[in-house]
Amino acid sequence: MLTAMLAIGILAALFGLLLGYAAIRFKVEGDPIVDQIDALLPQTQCGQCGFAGCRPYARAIAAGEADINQCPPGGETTIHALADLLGLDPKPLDAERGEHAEKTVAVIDEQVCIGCTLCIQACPVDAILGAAKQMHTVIESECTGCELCIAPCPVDCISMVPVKKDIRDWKWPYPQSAQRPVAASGE
Amino acid sequence: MRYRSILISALFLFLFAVAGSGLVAFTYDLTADRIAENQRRALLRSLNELVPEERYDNDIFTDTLTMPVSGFPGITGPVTVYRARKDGWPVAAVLAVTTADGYSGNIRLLVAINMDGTVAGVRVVDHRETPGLGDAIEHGKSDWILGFNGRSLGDPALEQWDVKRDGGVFDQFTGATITPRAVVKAVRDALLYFGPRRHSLFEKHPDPPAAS
Amino acid sequence: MMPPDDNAPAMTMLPDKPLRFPGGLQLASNKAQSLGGPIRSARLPRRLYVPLSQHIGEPAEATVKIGDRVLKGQQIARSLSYISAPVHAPTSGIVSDIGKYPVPHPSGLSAECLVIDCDGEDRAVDSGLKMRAALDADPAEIRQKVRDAGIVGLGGAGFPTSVKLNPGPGHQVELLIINAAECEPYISCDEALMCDRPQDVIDGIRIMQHALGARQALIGIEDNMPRAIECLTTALRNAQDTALRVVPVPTLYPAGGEKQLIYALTGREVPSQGLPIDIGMVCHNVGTAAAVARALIHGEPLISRVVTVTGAGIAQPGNLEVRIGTPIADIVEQCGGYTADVARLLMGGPMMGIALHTDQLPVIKTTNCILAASRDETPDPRPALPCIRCGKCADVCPASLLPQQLYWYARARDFDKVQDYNLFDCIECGCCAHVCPSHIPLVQYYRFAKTEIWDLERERQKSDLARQRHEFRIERLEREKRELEARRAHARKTPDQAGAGDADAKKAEIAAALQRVKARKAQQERESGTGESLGAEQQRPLTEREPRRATQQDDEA
Amino acid sequence: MTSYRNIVRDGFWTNNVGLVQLLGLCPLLAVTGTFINGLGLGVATLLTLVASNVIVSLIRSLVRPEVRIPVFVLVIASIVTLIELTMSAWFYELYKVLGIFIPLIVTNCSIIGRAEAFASKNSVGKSFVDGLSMGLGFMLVLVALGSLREITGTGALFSQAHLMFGDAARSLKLVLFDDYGGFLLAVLPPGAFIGLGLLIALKNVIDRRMQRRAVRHTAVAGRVAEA
Amino acid sequence: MQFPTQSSPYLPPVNDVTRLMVTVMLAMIPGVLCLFWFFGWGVLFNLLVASFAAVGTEALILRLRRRPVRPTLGDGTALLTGLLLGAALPPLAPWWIPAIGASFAIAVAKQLYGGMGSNPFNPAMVGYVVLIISFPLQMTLWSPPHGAGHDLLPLLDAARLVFLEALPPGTRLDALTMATPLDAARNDIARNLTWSEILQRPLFGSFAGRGWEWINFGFLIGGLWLWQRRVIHWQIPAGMLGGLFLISALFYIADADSFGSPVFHFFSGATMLGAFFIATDPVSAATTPRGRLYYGAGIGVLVYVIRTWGGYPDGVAFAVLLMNMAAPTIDYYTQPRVFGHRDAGDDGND
Repeated sequence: MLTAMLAIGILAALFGLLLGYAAIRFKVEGDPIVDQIDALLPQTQCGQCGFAGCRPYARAIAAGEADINQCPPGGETTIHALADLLGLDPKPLDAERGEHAEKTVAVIDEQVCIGCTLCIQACPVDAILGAAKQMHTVIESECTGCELCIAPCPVDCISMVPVKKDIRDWKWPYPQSAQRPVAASGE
Repeated sequence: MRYRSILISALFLFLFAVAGSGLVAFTYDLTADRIAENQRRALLRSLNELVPEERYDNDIFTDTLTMPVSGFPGITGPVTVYRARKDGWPVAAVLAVTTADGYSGNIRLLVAINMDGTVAGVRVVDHRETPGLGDAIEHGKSDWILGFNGRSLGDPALEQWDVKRDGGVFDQFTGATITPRAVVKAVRDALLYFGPRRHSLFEKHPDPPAAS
Repeated sequence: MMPPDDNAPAMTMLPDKPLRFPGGLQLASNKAQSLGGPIRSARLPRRLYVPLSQHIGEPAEATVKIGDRVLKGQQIARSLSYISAPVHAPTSGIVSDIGKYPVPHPSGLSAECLVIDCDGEDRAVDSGLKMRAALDADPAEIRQKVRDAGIVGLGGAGFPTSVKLNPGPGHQVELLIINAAECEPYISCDEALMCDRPQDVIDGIRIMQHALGARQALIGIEDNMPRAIECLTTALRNAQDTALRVVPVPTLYPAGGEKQLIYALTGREVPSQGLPIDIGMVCHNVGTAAAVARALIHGEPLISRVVTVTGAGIAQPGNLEVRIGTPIADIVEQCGGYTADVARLLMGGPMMGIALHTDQLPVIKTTNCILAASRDETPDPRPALPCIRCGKCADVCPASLLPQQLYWYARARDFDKVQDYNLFDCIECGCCAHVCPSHIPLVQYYRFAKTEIWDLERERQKSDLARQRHEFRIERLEREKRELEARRAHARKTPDQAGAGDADAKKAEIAAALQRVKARKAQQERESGTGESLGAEQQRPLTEREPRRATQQDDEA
Repeated sequence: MTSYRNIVRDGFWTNNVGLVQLLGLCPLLAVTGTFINGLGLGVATLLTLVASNVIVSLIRSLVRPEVRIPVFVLVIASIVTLIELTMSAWFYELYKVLGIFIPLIVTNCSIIGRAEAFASKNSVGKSFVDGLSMGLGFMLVLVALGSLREITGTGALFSQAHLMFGDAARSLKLVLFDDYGGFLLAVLPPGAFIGLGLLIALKNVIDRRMQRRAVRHTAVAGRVAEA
Repeated sequence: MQFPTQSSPYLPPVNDVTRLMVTVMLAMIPGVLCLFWFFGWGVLFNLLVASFAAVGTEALILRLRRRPVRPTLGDGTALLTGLLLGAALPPLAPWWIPAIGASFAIAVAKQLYGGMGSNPFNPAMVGYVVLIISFPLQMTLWSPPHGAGHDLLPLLDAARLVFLEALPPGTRLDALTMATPLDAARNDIARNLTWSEILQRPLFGSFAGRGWEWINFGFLIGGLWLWQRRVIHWQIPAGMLGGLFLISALFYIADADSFGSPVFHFFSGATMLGAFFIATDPVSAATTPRGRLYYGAGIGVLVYVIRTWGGYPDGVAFAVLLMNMAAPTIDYYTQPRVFGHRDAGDDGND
């Protein structure tokens, strides 16, 4: 009986040594999952999720501090992608964070703009051009539609307009048929 | 620093392993007798169904022999013989036999034979026959197995130790022939084996009790 | 991609008889209705709507203003990038508007068009395209002329022809294949062209062959067009040409698919996501060849094309030579108008064409057929049943795909899986949907998935750009903060060196200004390049530019 | 964060081991031929779960992360062996029926799952409640499936009750349908799969009903608040 | 003028699910006629009860699922499931056997998975397997074929037996039933008879069992017609018969006394029904050309293995279900080479 106990004990000690060594040898620095989550976020940097941009939100998700349904610009697509990546169940968008809306871009009414540069400081992607006392303008192709420039503007000259629909961006619609579309659950 | 952390892990696991296995060892010691008694009683119960307790006074559980058997097509492998004696006289023997002729896999049987050569009873211990068809050989499912009680090699005659479809006297069940046929053959061969050896079997020294 | 070199020797070994490509369908050809007579010239309409983008690639940019008088053949829009084509005035008249008008497109959306009020005089300008001896000319010069003539592939895709006449460095063209298979039912414009103008066709092919330096040229024609085959062979016999052959291929839809035709003629497969040039071949449509001849020999830019007007919904089907920009309603009227049976209007054939919601749309360079079909010819789609995995779609798929797998994944919006099953090898020929016993609109599922994937790709690139810009901004803010603090500390410690701090601040300001200028420049560049549908190739330099800019900034700081 | 109430609800319903996490399916499917079998294994699993949760929670501050899993496995294996020995000493008949599935509790993922996901992060009290509710939730599924299969398969319930409750319990056997021919499919393994599927479906139906009702309630409440 | 729009292609479709199903039903006629000739009215009752139960269950469940009932019933798939199951059942089985089998097939094996097109298993065979597992007794009682020394029961007696479970006066159930040749052969092999002896018995007809030879021949004819009409692909029947032939020939050559000949296996039991009508059910079968061949071969081999060593007399149903499970995997590994790719599965990005 004693020998059996001792044998198991020694075996366990050996495995303990091995595991202790492995823990030091194979220590992973950093967290690659943050990059993967970040890659799925829409990068509007709008802060609607409650974090200061997409990457902080990604870090929070990875740490389990934030839920995956806090990104209104990404909408359902992003939630599904995140659920897939993290092996979670998709859930509906957190309504408190806002609604998934059509994509918009900011446009500055150049007649009204007084050139205060406040919006330039607010823009998370440096998509607004201009200098002090000069009229500003938004680079449409780089604007993420985050709406962060609207609040600082003292003269309310910025408005959000829907992205123009072009024949080249047109997408074939999902086929209409008698069948009800099924959820994206695989076989 | 590094080595210390490794050593602490090892030591920790060692302590847990020793504690866990110590606890198990302790419990094992505590329960071992009771478990052995349970096992003995379980086997005795099934033996007593065939050879009632009042018919013998020896320790049937340890008074066993394991004999190699060959030349009997209905039986495969060695046969274990449980011997029942009263006042030192042989009363009956229970043969644990196995047949390979079932529909799927082996059938293990206990065949109890009185010293006069009549069947005291047959029970199926283990089988894998088709549920709903072949499993009627179980006592719990039907009374078919009781049909052997009191039979002997002369009753019926040897060539009629067979299912009805093959010209014998024993019923097959509707839809299944192979299973009852295998059981009938196994019982017949158990009788054939026991008949000429009934006395010599009781003279041998018992097997040493299996270490458990 | 497959290395292009492993096939050069095989070139000479063409199969004795055309091969059968995988899948395919036997369809009733229905071409006789429109082949009753020779090609008629359509009359000039009162007003033309000429879209600025009738081809694959960048739209052209208008070079005329509203109110300008233009002459027939005058360039009215120029191409701005390599993959683009100019547009010419189809007749003389006055530019009355430049703006968005409906164009033939499955979306039914509008696009930029030039509207010309015709003056009916049809006065022409010298295009300067005519070449005295095109067959002796430098290939580069031929390509330039073809480009100036605004010629694009007339088979349906509309890829700028000059680009396809340039094999590019490192490529040797062994074989020019002329696609005259015209496999879709009802369409007969190429057949009519070959019968009526065989000389144009052959002249054009010779010029192309010369421009490409191709040793040999094959004309692949479906064997249910004996008259066209005869016309071409007769013309060829007169010309004593041996480097140019007519090869009848078995009638099997879609024999006119580029990859299918090349396989049928040569037994070689164009690599997936590759081009024929990767195996030393180039494929042009027969109508394109004729257009090249019209331009380089007769000096006419691409301002008209042969259009088949047919279907049970048309009173007098036929083939018409139509000016680009003519409203469809106008040419239907010239074909006797609609019959009572008309139920559907298609541009192109019944397998791959697009359904038009109205006939107030112009004919464009890629309009090969106007099909006004009856309900019997093109019934309303029946309600789709669930897929029963019968596999008939896979039997007929000319790309050997597994259409039902693509369908499952497209339906579930699993865009990764659908690409694993090679969605982008699908040529949208429609065979699978045609044979589907459950009447599932398979092709639409694939189109849906393709456009979704492109859109996702665009989005991804956009978000990558935003991420980089955001990261750069954060870095910049931090750096500025650091610098500010350093400056303050410095100023406190050694007040006499405050000037240096100022210099630093100046430097930072200058850097910021520089960056703004650069950003603006970049924006201008990008704006000149916008409108492009952001294929991966086009987008890559953009995304590469960003980090470069960021590092530059670092160096300067 | 995790109140006792949530822990209990998780174990019994929202995160039920058998119906939602689908852990420990091997014993779940194999032994639930009758009510008593289900109950027997359910009790064994429950004991293991509670004991392992409590012990793991007790030692949670001592365990170094790298040897965490082996330690948990050691704890669980010891507990299961103790239970096995105890059962074969005092419930020998039942032990014979449940056979190899008792040692297999070691590999029941739900136990190490709870140890890792809950007990190693929570206090002893909470871990105890978690083990208890998770184990009871699992036991309920085993019992439900066992009853379902026993009734459809043999037309009776509580047969063999004496295995657990002694000979006096023999009379507990309820024959629900006299002259029932028996539906073997339910007794055989495929019946276990189908039965479990139906139970899961039933749970989903109930969940959906409750969700709909909750939505209606909040809507009504909202309207009341407005008015 | 305004016109409707939709995606291409626009030509009228050339195939139709209902038409495919009706074609399969028509192709069953020769085999079913043979069944009827040799086993009498019970066959008809089975087909009728199973069809009614199948269609009725489908209607019921569609209602419960709030799906359109009429159009879905019109596709004929439920009816075909009922007919296939009915054709596989023993002829004098009590009426509730086909009823339970068909209801289970439709309700569990088809509708619970999502209805037509979504079932991973062949519904008819699921129904059959449920029956043989649950009611092995009723499922192994085949009546002797016509001409094997017994007369067929007249219509009324058969109806009383099937629907009221009342035996005709003066008969015993055992007298009305006997094992199928497949089952009988296994019994005899177990008794150490040799195949040449077994084949002497009247039940075995000319080479594979009285009646069964003709029934299988009937289904073979129907199956070939289906192939000729391009309703089924040749790979699955060819694979299944090929696999069955290879393995049975192998054992037959090794030991002709203990193992049945390929001919026996081809023309007994449900071989031809399985090969042409059941294994070819597209929804649950493999779909790639090469995959179909492997799938069929797998069924053929499994049929032989189950018939020879398994626990139930015929193996077609089990073999089909087992291979149903393997079908997605087979499909995955047998994708055809896409045009312009070098190898199958090559994603072209190399």
